[in-house]
Amino acid sequence: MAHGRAVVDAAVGHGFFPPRHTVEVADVIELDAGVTRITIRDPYIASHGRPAQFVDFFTQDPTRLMPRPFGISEIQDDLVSFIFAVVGDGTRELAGLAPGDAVDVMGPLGHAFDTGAPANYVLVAGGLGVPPLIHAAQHIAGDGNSESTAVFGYRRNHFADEYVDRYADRTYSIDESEGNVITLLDRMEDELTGGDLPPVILSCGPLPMMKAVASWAAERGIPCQLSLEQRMGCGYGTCVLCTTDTVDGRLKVCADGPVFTREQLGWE
Amino acid sequence: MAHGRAVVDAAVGHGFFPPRHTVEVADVIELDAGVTRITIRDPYIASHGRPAQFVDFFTQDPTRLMPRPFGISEIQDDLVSFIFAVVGDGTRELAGLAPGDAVDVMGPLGHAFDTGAPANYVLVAGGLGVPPLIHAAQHIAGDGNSESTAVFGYRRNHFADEYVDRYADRTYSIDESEGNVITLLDRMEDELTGGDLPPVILSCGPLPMMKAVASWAAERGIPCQLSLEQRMGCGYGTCVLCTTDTVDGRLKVCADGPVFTREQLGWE
Amino acid sequence: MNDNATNTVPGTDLYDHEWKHPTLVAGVPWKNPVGTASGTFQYAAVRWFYDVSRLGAVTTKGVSPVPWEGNPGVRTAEGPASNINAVGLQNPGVDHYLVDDLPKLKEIGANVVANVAGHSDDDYAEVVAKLADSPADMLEINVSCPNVSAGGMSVGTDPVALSRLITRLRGMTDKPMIVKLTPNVTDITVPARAAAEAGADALSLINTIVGMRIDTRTGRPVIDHVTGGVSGPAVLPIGLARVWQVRTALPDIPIIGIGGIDSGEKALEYLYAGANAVEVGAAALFDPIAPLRVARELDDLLDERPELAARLAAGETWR
Amino acid sequence: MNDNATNTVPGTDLYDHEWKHPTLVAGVPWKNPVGTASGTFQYAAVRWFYDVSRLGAVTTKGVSPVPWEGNPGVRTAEGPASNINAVGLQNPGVDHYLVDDLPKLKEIGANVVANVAGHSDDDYAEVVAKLADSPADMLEINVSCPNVSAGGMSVGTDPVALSRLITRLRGMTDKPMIVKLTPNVTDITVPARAAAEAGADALSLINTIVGMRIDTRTGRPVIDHVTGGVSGPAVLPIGLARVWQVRTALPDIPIIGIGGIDSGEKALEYLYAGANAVEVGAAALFDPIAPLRVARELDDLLDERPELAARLAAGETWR
Ligand SMILES: Cc1cc2nc3c(=O)[nH]c(=O)nc-3n(C[C@H](O)[C@H](O)[C@H](O)COP(=O)(O)OP(=O)(O)OC[C@H]3O[C@@H](n4cnc5c(N)ncnc54)[C@H](O)[C@@H]3O)c2cc1C
Ligand SMILES: Cc1cc2nc3c(=O)[nH]c(=O)nc-3n(C[C@H](O)[C@H](O)[C@H](O)COP(=O)(O)OP(=O)(O)OC[C@H]3O[C@@H](n4cnc5c(N)ncnc54)[C@H](O)[C@@H]3O)c2cc1C
Ligand SMILES: Cc1cc2nc3c(=O)[nH]c(=O)nc-3n(C[C@H](O)[C@H](O)[C@H](O)COP(=O)(O)O)c2cc1C
Ligand SMILES: Cc1cc2nc3c(=O)[nH]c(=O)nc-3n(C[C@H](O)[C@H](O)[C@H](O)COP(=O)(O)O)c2cc1C
Ligand code: FES
Ligand code: FES
Repeated sequence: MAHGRAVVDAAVGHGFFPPRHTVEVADVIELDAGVTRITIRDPYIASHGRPAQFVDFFTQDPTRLMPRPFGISEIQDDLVSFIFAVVGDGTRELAGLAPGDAVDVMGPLGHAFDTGAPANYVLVAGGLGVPPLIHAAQHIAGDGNSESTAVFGYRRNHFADEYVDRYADRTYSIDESEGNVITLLDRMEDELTGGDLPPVILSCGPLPMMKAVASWAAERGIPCQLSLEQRMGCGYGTCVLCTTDTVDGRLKVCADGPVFTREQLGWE
Repeated sequence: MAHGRAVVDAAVGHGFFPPRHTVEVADVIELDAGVTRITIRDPYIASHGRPAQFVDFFTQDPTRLMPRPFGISEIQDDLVSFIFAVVGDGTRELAGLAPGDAVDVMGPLGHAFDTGAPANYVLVAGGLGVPPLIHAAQHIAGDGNSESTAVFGYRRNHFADEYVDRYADRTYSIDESEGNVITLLDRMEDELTGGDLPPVILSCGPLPMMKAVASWAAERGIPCQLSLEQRMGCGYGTCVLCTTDTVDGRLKVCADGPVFTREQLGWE
Repeated sequence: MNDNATNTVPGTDLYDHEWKHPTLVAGVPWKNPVGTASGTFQYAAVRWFYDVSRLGAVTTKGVSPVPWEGNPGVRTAEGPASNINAVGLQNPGVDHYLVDDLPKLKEIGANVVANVAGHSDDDYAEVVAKLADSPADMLEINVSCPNVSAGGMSVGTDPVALSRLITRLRGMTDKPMIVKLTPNVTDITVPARAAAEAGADALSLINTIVGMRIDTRTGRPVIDHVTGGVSGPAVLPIGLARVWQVRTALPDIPIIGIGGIDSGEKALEYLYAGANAVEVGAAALFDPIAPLRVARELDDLLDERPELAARLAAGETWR
Repeated sequence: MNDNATNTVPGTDLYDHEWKHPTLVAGVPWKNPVGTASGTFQYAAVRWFYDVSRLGAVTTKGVSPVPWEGNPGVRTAEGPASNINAVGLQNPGVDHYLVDDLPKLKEIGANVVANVAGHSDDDYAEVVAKLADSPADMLEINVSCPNVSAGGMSVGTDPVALSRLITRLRGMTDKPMIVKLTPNVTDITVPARAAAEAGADALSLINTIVGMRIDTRTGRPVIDHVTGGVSGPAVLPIGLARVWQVRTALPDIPIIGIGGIDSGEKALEYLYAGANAVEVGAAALFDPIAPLRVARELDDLLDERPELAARLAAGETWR
């Protein structure tokens, strides 16, 4: 650990961003089958991380070199939390970490949601898109000028509600037995558009869901920021491996995003 | 661990030799700077291992796939010990193991010293050639028909004397400040050739030392068995990567050796 | 963490599991789509570890007309996730093979692919002539060994020479003939096509890739022959791409995929890339039962992919 | 255990260490023998992590006459100890480079190698014409990218086309010109010799090796372009062998060794194989400061090898 800290201190002391470094795992809990919440102790990320920014995680196995990016889900003092699903070998290894273990990370990376304007931020997440929106709720709650309404869609178990409930002014959630986030948005439409604060949608989740959310927003003229995923090589903008098509051409999801507006993406 | 045991049991139960499997590290001690004695719990190897047979060790790091072969140095009940020097990354990792850790091994492999005939076995080792000769002393002590005389040469610290002393009838050792094993053999010549039991030399160590020992033996007509080292791909005879030149052509050190007679090697 | 550790074996039924998904390679039935790769399988060594007739096939070490000594000195080095070998095709010769390994393997009922080595067209022809009447089930012509100075890889990189050689060998036997290709070429579809047009019944790929290591303590190459052939997990993406390319160029020829396979999952990637079967090489150096474990893992993975399994059983491929 | 983890950094003096062992590549002084590899270094991204002028050189991303979009969709996959990339040379074009990256890098005093991309001879010529009067210190002609359908690797695999191209470019500028070679050829000494005879001042090698992965959940290639270029630790033995072969064939030409370098020790292997300097590629994806750390580690390793250090400082090589 000491070594990880020394690396960060040396970089910051010279006016640079911390490179990859080793941190301590503070907590690991399984929220749902195959869904893990991991908390690391990292003062730098804790004080700089903003909603939708992500952190590159690295596995211990040196045959798996590429970063596993995860969105920050919550920050408490020096502790930074993430929620991730086990989808392959890398996340399987990371889910097996235990408190006190060491793990290599780098971040925070990417651009955050823009929550500068006072608004009712509607946090629309599906599946493993929840982490940045929990963090957004936390951030907005600390700001005071805005409100937040969480709109979460799950496959089955509503595993993230208890976290977002701590911060969001209102939480609505749904699972596949009942419908999806569009079902919820339809139900809430009057409430959202009729309030004092103008609604702004922040969204993260599977691509088809985000496209549906974007078009729901477009039809109602509601501003919409979307946090994308793409396979990454570096996470910090050096490799141009993580592009997405935008109206301005192919942009890097890691460094130009992960947050893009509906207009930038050209989604109708 | 259970899993390692199950793998061995399944193989043996079907009449086969155990493949690579996971065992528990029982003990690790540093004998000298960069020299480690490691003990594993492996009932199969413990009951089958003979002097000069070796065990393939595998590192945890999956970028380092090749076996690290080590000669058995001692066997006590289910426990099998090895003594090795840190020479590269693989042995560095293995030296970092602690009791209770898991490590993958396969063995015992190769042909043992032939200690069938009653004799005064002269165990001539240099540097990290000591392990099989400690085991030879242990084996001979348990046999009753033969004697053993250890002749060990060290660079500096006489780190293995205390182990071979447990079993050998006589131990002579020397370090570079005084000379080498040939110095010792010269001093002991009368004692060796004048005893009741005929002398047979068993030797392991650096190539130049073994060649000197072989020619010392040849000049005096003393039979000489030499345990060789070669870079290995498998350790069990399948890859033909570990050959040494013999009078019968290129033979496998792992499966045809590691023990060869002076005559087989054609060393004068 | 280590895919090669036997503690990832999903059970200990390796020794008596009943295979569910056979395949057919150039008309020859394989109990399962997994064989050993040449040079990493010696019956005398592997027989102690499992009943090798349980595999889809066993491919034996390249045999030459007379015994070959191979290269002197250190023959191997380690790369990141790879082995580098410079055996130089040491083998006791075809006559020894015909009285020793081959009859023993046939006696236990193994499906035997006999790998053929040569320094010249005549060498290959001499070996094929002797194998033509043998009980070997398939022949694999190795025109891709990077570790011999004459013959070997040089034939595999020259489509004209390759075509001439395979045409000649083709005329000598009706045994299913596999041509084993080297990845050390600009475009592997060129020799692939040359071999197919000259009458090869199947192709196997890849052989090893030329590589080396240097010992920084001495500043000298680790291997006395300087370079050797790289194989093992590191070459997986390269082998997959070569199989994909050859399958794209030649939709119908049976292909045996080789390179970096150490799990059923990786074998499955080759099948999706268009292979009919696979061979496991270096992984068997690090664990003798690796080919059997790969076959066992694949057998379950194919349960979940009935369409792929059906195609393989019919001698067809995914692509 | 992981060589790439910064917790193996032997100290935290990366940001102000004074280099002890410079080198000279085709007459151009490098503060140390370590540069970045093209395509893995974007100034706008890396500048936040360290002062890039501390490196021996920075090689910038390939620039083309006009902006290129690169390949759509998923551009990368992971291999065992490797990265597979199919960027397809996306870049904002040479004009942007001349007003943005290049002046910024020169302003901070970096030694800049400008990597040149093209789909045709005219493309390359147009870029070189624009760079001829620029402050770039060296040009690196990339005739070895496997991820574009026209130009790129096809030039690098055809010695006649390569000779024609380099002869033409040679006539356009006196800037030291490096030709970057592909390992996807049967014999790399052939294009190496063609480039040298056509007037290249130096050679850099290797570029990436064609590879792919398949997602076994879908049975489809991970990368939309299907194949990409393999780089990272897995290719180390292959890169070393290519440098060794080219150095053996061409004793005098400066060589920049590339492929799989993620430590000072591995850089040192390249220097012993006959390279004058090295470039660090994929390792920088997994840790931005990897090139700086490699340089730092190498600087100490060279202390113990004064003869090698002296040769490098004089622009000579070990072999
Ligand atoms: C900006 C960003 C934020 C993310 N935030 C989260 C989060 O908060 N929670 C969460 O569960 N997941 C998140 N993901 C997805 C997560 O990174 C992948 O699920 C994870 O990398 C898969 O790793 P693996 O080793 O298990 O999968 P493997 O398939 O074994 O990985 C192989 C390679 O593919 C990459 N990869 C595979 N799937 C994805 C994917 N969906 N997106 C990006 N790369 C992928 C891996 O990073 C690795 O490089 C995020 C992705 C991005 C780009
Ligand atoms: C039959 C036999 C018995 C041995 N018994 C012992 C013993 O009891 N004690 C002991 O200290 N050493 C012994 N050795 C040597 C020991 O295997 C090597 O020192 C060890 O493998 C080096 O591993 P490394 O990862 O530290 O070195 P690296 O250089 O990083 O290893 C790279 C590769 O080279 C191989 N290698 C490197 N040096 C040797 C060598 N001298 N012999 C064989 N392979 C080598 C490694 O196994 C590995 O495959 C024995 C070798 C053999 C062949
Ligand atoms: C030690 C060794 C020896 C080999 N000898 C031969 C051989 O004799 N004939 C042959 O065609 N291929 C030979 N090969 C190549 C393998 O059969 C296989 O094509 C290659 O190793 C790639 O597969 P892998 O990554 O699974 O090892 C040899 C490979 C190794 C590692
Ligand atoms: C993401 C990525 C992009 C690359 N783009 C270029 C490029 O534009 N021009 C070029 O000459 N090489 C390019 N390369 C190749 C590298 O410069 C280098 O030759 C190769 O990756 C091998 O080195 P490595 O193993 O250190 O990565 C690229 C490599 C990667 C990983
Ligand atoms: S992941 Fe490297 S630029 Fe985005
Ligand atoms: S190490 Fe494989 S045959 Fe000896």
